[in-house]
Amino acid sequence: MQISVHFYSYFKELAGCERLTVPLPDGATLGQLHDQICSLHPPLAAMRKSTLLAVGVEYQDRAYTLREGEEVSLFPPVQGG
Amino acid sequence: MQISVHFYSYFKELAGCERLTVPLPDGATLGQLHDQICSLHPPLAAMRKSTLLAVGVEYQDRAYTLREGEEVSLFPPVQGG
Amino acid sequence: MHHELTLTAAPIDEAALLARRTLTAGMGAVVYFAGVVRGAEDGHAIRAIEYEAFRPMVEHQFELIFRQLEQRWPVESVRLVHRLGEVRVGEPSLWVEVVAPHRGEAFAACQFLIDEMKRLVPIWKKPLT
Amino acid sequence: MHHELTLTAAPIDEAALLARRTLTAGMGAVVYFAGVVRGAEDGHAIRAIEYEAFRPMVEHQFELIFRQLEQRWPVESVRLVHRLGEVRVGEPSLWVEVVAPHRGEAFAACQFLIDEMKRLVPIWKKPLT
Repeated sequence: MQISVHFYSYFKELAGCERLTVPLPDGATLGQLHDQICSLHPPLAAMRKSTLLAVGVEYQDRAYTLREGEEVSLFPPVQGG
Repeated sequence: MQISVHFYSYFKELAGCERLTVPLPDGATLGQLHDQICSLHPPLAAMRKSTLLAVGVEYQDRAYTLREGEEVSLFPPVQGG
Repeated sequence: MHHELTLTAAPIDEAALLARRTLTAGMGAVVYFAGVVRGAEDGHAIRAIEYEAFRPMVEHQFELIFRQLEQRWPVESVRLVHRLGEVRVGEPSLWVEVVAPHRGEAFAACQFLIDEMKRLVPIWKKPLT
Repeated sequence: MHHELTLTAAPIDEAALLARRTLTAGMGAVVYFAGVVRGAEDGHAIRAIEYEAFRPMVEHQFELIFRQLEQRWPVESVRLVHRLGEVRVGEPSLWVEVVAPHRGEAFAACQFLIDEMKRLVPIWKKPLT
């Protein structure tokens, strides 16, 4: 399946892009996607601990099972206000 | 000595006056004044526990020694806001 | 710390107070509180509240509270307006502004100010039906 | 509970927001918070902050926070405005209004809303020098 991934804030600079599409085996988890992105973009691996993961508009944890067509977002701690 | 006493809020109704002058022996305390006022105005005695006592613009306790010319205020719990 | 206390029989003009706000570049948080007269007191409908004050003592007690506030939090400015006399239902009787570097201290100082006012400042209310 | 969320690139017009305040006769407390851009970030002078948002998620996360707030406190109304894009030093980036019967719940709900926003709502800032 193809999963679309969006980066926000300085994660765009760390990834060197705003958005990318990642091919994954069916049944892959959000954690597996995160690991794959970190190996493609080492600067993001350094931020692994503080990375927030969302699917659509909901936060999800690494055990979440991805489905075809879902949009994933990776971003650093939020700073509104 | 003569001590001038002011009442505020519904203590004016309980005392039946806004202000009165009380003769007291030199060295009398605020507590003695309060007791004397309560015996003159029994409705105030019923409020004894919740009565606030001030000399001038400062709160004082019953042990405070009064001096000629001081102005004492008696009032119920405050309710600003 | 700048502080401003106003006791007034006139309606509180929140827009005018807002327009006079000043803050320096280190200030990141402004907290306001408006206390509004509710339509019922102890379960009975009212049309207004009448506020009575022992004015010189009100001013002195607020001074003491402002001094404590200044010692506890890095607040740049406090403005407080309290109405006296008759205040109709739906109108504010109290307005407070606290300006501080960060929101935690602005909220804490504002609540401290109101709590201490309610404990110490000689103002009383009488519901009018 | 009435709630209103505005994400805007335009300056926050606090006076206009104030003029649109509505409250019913049971409401006695209104708390406002204005978060203002400070002149320094991490000890370095700045001229502005640029706010970026993941908008659909911002809206959804605020909805979730509003729902929790409504379950915890008898708040009648919440209005929140957050600026996006460039906000100059001294200008508010955040404005919040909470209307409730009593001040304790108004203060608690307002602080909860801001704390939860800072934890969950995907908005980020970049200092501009």
